[in-house]
Amino acid sequence: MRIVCPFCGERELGEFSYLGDAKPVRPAAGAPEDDVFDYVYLRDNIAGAMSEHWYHAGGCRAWLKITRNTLTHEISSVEPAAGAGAAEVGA
Amino acid sequence: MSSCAIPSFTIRMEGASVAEFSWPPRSPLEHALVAGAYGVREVAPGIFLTEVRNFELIQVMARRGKGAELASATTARFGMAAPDVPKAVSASDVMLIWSGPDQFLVLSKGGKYTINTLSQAFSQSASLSDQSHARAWISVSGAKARTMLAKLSSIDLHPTAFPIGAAAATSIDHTSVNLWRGDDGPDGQAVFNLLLFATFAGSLWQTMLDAGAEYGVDIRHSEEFA
Amino acid sequence: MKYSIFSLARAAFSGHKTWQRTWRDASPKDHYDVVIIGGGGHGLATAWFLASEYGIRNVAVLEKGWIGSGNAGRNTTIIRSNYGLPGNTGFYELSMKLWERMEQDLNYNTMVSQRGVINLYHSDAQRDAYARRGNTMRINGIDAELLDLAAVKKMMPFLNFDNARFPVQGGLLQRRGGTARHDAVVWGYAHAASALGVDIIQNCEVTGFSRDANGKVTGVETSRGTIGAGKVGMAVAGSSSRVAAMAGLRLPIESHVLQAFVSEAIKPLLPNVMTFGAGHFYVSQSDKGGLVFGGDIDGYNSYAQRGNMPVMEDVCEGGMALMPMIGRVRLLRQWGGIMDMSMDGSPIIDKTPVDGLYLNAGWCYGGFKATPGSGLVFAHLLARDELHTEAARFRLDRFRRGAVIDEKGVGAQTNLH
Amino acid sequence: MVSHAQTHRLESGGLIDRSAPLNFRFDGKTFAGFQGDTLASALIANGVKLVGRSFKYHRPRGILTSGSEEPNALVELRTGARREPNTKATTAELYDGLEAASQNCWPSLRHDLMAVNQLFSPIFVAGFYYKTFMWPAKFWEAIYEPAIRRAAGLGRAAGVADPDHYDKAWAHCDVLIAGSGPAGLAAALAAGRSGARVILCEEDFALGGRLLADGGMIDGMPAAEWTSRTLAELATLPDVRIMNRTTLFGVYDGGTYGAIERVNDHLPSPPEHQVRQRLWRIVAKRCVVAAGAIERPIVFAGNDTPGVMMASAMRTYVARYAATPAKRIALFTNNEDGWRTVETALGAGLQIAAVVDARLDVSAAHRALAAKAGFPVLNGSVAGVEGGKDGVRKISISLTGGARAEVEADGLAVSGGWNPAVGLTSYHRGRPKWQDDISAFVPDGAPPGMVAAGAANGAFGLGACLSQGFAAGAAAAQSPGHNGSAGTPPVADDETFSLTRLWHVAGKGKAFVDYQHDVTASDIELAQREGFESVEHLKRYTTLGMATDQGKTSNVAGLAILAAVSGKSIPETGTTIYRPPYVPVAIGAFAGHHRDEDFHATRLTPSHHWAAEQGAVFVDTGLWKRAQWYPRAGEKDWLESVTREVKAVRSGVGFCDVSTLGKIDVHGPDAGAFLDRVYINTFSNLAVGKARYGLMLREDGMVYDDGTTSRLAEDHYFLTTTTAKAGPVMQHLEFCRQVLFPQLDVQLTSVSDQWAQFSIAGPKTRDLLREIVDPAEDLLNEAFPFMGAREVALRGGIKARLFRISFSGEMAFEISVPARYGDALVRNLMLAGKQFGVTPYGTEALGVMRIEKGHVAGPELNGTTTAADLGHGKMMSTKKDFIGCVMAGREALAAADRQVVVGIKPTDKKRRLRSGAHVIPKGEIPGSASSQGYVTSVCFSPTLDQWIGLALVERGRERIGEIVHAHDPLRGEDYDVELCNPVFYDPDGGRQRG
Repeated sequence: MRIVCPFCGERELGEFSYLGDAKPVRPAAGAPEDDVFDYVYLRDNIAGAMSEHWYHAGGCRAWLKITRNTLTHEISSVEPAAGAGAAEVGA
Repeated sequence: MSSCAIPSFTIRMEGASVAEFSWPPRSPLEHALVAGAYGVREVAPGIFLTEVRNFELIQVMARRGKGAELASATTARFGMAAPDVPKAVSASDVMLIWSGPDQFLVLSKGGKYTINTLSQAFSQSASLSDQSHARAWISVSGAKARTMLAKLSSIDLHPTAFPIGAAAATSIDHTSVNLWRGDDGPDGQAVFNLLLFATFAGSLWQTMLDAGAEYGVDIRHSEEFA
Repeated sequence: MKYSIFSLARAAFSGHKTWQRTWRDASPKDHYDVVIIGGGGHGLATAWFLASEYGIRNVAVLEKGWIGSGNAGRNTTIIRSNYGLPGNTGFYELSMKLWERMEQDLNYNTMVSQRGVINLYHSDAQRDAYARRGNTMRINGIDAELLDLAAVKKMMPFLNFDNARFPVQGGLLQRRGGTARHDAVVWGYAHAASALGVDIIQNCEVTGFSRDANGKVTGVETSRGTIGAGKVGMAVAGSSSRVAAMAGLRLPIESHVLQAFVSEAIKPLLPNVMTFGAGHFYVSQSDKGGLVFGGDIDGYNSYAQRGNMPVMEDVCEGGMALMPMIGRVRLLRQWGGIMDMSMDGSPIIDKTPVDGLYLNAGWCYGGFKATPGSGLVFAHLLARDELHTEAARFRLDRFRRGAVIDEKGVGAQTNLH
Repeated sequence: MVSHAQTHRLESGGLIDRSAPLNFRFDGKTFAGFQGDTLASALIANGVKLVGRSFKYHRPRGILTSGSEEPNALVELRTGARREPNTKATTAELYDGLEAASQNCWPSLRHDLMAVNQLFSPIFVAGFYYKTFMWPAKFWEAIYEPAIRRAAGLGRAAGVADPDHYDKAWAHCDVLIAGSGPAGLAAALAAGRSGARVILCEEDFALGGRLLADGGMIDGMPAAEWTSRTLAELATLPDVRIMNRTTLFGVYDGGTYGAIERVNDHLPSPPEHQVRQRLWRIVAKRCVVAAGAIERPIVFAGNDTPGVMMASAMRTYVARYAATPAKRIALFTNNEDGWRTVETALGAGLQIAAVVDARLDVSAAHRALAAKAGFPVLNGSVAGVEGGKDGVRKISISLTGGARAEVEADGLAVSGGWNPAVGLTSYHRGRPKWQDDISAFVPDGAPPGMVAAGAANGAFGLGACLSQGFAAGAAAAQSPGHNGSAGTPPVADDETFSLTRLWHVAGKGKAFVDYQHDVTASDIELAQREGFESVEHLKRYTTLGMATDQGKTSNVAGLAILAAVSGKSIPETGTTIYRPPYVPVAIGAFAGHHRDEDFHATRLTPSHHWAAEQGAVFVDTGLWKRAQWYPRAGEKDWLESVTREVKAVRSGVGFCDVSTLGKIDVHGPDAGAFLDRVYINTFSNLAVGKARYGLMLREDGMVYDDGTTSRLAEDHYFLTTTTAKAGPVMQHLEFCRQVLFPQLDVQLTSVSDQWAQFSIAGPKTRDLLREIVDPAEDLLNEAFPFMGAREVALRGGIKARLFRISFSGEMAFEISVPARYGDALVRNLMLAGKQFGVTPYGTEALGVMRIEKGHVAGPELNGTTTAADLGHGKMMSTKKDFIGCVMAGREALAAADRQVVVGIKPTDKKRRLRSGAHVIPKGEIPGSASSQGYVTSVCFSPTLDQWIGLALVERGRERIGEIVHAHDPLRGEDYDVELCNPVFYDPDGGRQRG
């Protein structure tokens, strides 16, 4: 697999590490235990296009949100996580 | 050795003896690097490996929403903008090397741009970390430099893909490195630069030698800021 | 026809024209007491135990493709019961005991070969962790031996002892561990279950569940029509989430690719099953002569049954680091299977919140060795509506309660298990 | 030894270099050949017909093909540590001194006693072993299996370490081309002329593919001339790279291809500093598969007799190698292409015994040729072969209409048509589709960016190969944006291709489908009878296509026979899944440089070389080498050294390199708020100049990591992690920063390598530090209390950071200096500390002192323990959100009977403890129900003069003082231990605050 890092350009798979499904959102403080359980443990485990968190560990250390098809491994979009490249925020 | 005077002091020991203490900096490659030829010797060396010692390396990271302020502070300080894409730009005594989103490295001759001198300039717009001791700097050149680097790096180093001034934050042997291409050497050959993490440097150095051995390697070290 | 050397000799006289189908080619009936989704080792074993142990013979096994086309036919064929945590230890030993009588049970030679499984250790910390695990095994009546360096050298003189990056210091040995012929396990269970009346229905893909007004599952919709069922059991590791989603369930499971490799056949080289403790590599040699080996999962969610190159290199690096004598042996085939990676690395065998639907899932890459045990405890659950004592901890609600069975101690991240 | 004459070498012709004669040995006999030969062609030139034995029946086998599809002619190549089993003689390049041996036979190839298996062949049918060897159960491992294992397998691996080296490299291009036949060369021309970066891989050492043997006219000139002109032009294009001896074996996601370059396999051994083989990872925007096609056999009785050869291989040996597999050749073909062999043989002066053509419509031109040369053209098929290990003698033919005929011949060329090489195009589970006019599967559903051209695409004519290849090359160059002119395409005429489908000729005797695995047509029928009707079941039950040739010659025939017996069409029956690699690849090549001590990188601490000078013993900790202890002359074992080191620290002063801890700069106005979210305790209220111990959880509530974090400035914290978790924690923190809490203004940098860090511990620590630190710095408690942290000046002008933290329980500081001064620091500490008896200590002594002090470490932070389990439950803030705070409250994590950290000591003071022993209540029988925990860490405590340990025990903290049983059946030990306070040493902490 090759991933086009929005900061570094196209790089080989070995530079990246994987976390998983980017859809679950960490519940805010005080959320019910069931919500947190759902966030931590339950997965759609999509067969098809899936939004995922990847980390460019062997490159620029940006966390990325990647849409990838789990049936074909085809990547259709790559975007930085909200806090990667935040120097422009509000600037 | 100009700016590299070794700090030292003496203390009075118990009894009457006087011990001399000194603080010679020791490169992480000091043990591994043996100047001279390595590998095939029947042909002119295809690879020149030079460790550059005595440099300052400061990581500059923009604070949240402070990109513009950092940019103007950088221009004010160095007379050039820091690259916001993977490139390395240089003046006579300093290089600014892109190292990730909102961050770059300031590489200068030992004593030139230290963490203390830069902290003031960027105190409002960036966070700084001293990396001067965290890396070893190696320049790779010679007719077989690209061929040898192709064994180590997954990056496309073809002149059209990696021209002079190109930079990359990438990995060699599962270890993070900064790689950039400087000006071509006097022989017209490309010159590639690598910053290796210090504690990995000896190991990666051996890997580089093994990769280059079949082409003949000329090994040296230098105190001159490239 | 009973299989034996005598029946084989008799058949030879007729040019082997007298052999019957190994299992009957069944067409779906309208209704079964139990329908099992998934014609892999677990599904077929469940059917056989239902028929042979629990007297429930009106059973169908539905297989989307050909039986054994999932992970049953894509693994590295290792059997062992060297687990360290309560829940796993007893269950895998139950399974091991069933392996030891499988061929006689099934009248099919599944080539169970108890040639020994050794986990090598390379540090004091690893030795201590294996000591804990080995003692757990011994306390549970399972054989285990902690070998020192000299003993490992004697048993496997060909390992790299002299200039290794992470020298071998010893190993945890289970002599009763070993290998079995994976396809034969599938065919053996199919053969024996079919003989007891179980319908094995291939090319029959489940497309949905039939539910009554109360939401109870009453059958399955398939590519070959609706099939009614008293109870439906899922044994579709690799696709558990997809099938469960048809019943509206979300599971603590992700699907990942695990690669496996086989070399060209060579004369006997390796005596046993070995696991490298300082990298991702395990290996045995098949009776046919190929080195069968594998390593870590590829690391990202996938249903593609296709491995990547970095992991292939990583595995071979481990192999060469452990025994550089395999450098000139050639890799012949590479393939990938889809693993049901659960959030704690251990399986799930339980009723689901959907009435009438039972789950057998989350086997990670330990499913093959579990085949007979899984069949027995899942049959028990389907027949009795209660968890088998040796599978009592494999409950689905253990994640919610925090009673996870996490052998690796890496938490709710499937690609680290 | 005298070389045997090359009795079967033509006087002239061929692409061999007759000026470069070579000697080689096969099964101990010396033979001669030429540069440019393969082992197979050289054996043929010497009249050798019998080369190997088959897998199951040990049938004598010769050479079937001239390429990597060879199933029969496998040898052990080279000797000693370089022995390579199962090497195809058809691809092994001849070199002077080559040694090869036949395999899978005993005592010799000619007199193989294992051929007795043939007597049992009525029983040894497909899958026979599943039906027997079941009783008695014990006999499987003892008798049956060892016998099967010995008989199976083919060649013998060397059994010792591979002495050669391998490496791996990356390459990048616009257009990657597999194959240097007419289609491949035309593709390279078009793409190269357009300005694209091109890589062409050819598995052979010679370029040209089928042109090398079949010739033809291209652009009005002989193929050989066209090939050399084309190669000359390609050499002028700067970005076209031709790699011969290189097989493209796999395609991976994102346009990454695997290729194996046999750099030095054509030499006796690699030259110094060179590798044997190189693994290439080629990143290509487009790929043109011009890998050609593989001729397929026809299944008939005796088709495995040595001397039966594929027609194309037969003419390759004659035309390319000037070697004659037979003097009087019969051809059995079902298609037009087979006749080329007749033309080539006649051209070389060989005799044609007969042509058996299954087609009814043999062309007039061929009939005229036959009439002229005086051989019969028989319409029908070969029903049997008479002969043996010395080759073919006679061929029996069933003629259309039922009559039979016999022809004497010493060689039989067979052509059953051609199968496009669909491997590469099918590795992403694309299933090839059936093309009726050529009766073959052609590529379909190729991976993105890949196209097939020429014979690989089912276009068998020379003109079509050229035009398809050229068009594919031009198109492949265009899509990455290279729009230069591709120039004029090369042209040639197309031959007609007519074929009558024929897979299997019924007859008496074994008719082989998969030669190497001895799978016969009747095995396939039996499998079908037993219900193995899926083509995948067939493969697994009969092992069809699973041999080293990966079914290249057998798969299609096998499924055609299955289709016939199950009454289905071939497309309905379908193919099995194609699996990489395309040819078997040495495992060593996949490992490359990463073997032996280079398996993984090595990290060295700043004091490493100094420690090595002291004779330190090192231990591997992750990638690090750490000093484990420093033996001194006269010490008899590690325990004595470690005991001395501990005592020296407890009574005087010692130091230890702790640079391996992960170190992270946490900067920014929100740094404190950020740390509050990642640690269970609070850091935003930490004063500047202070350090605090922190504990992190995973989101599932289990402990992740621990360490001390210091506040160096209002907006700057310095965080440390454990050695093991340095990388993972950095990644986790970046996730928290970039994904979970992007609104916080915080920046993270790893500074692990920037700082050399040492723990200096013992009652004389201050005395030692005073010698090093600038006298103006006040180190007394008032100015530098316990858990203080700040920058200080050292004598000589170096700045350092001092942290008043203690892992040992002694009065201690950790000192950090920029890493290049680390070496100087230890030397200065030794010099300055001589008067205090300063003692360097290693990780063992560090571990002893942490156990004495009851600090948890790796064995307790094992990923299944909670903060409360470790005795840190009270640190968990209830006033803030932090990672793991909710899941940590789940019932099982908060249960009263959890196993918690407790101290243990043996009731017999002399008794040694061992980690991994289980804890059983006194008087209970050891069992799964009675095990209440286990021993995690043990050491001999010099301070207490006995072994002590830590354990995780159910309700352990409530049971202090209870005597329990340590059960260690693995090591045959059972003994009583007392549960005690885990802090064995200075429980009030007075010493570390002193």
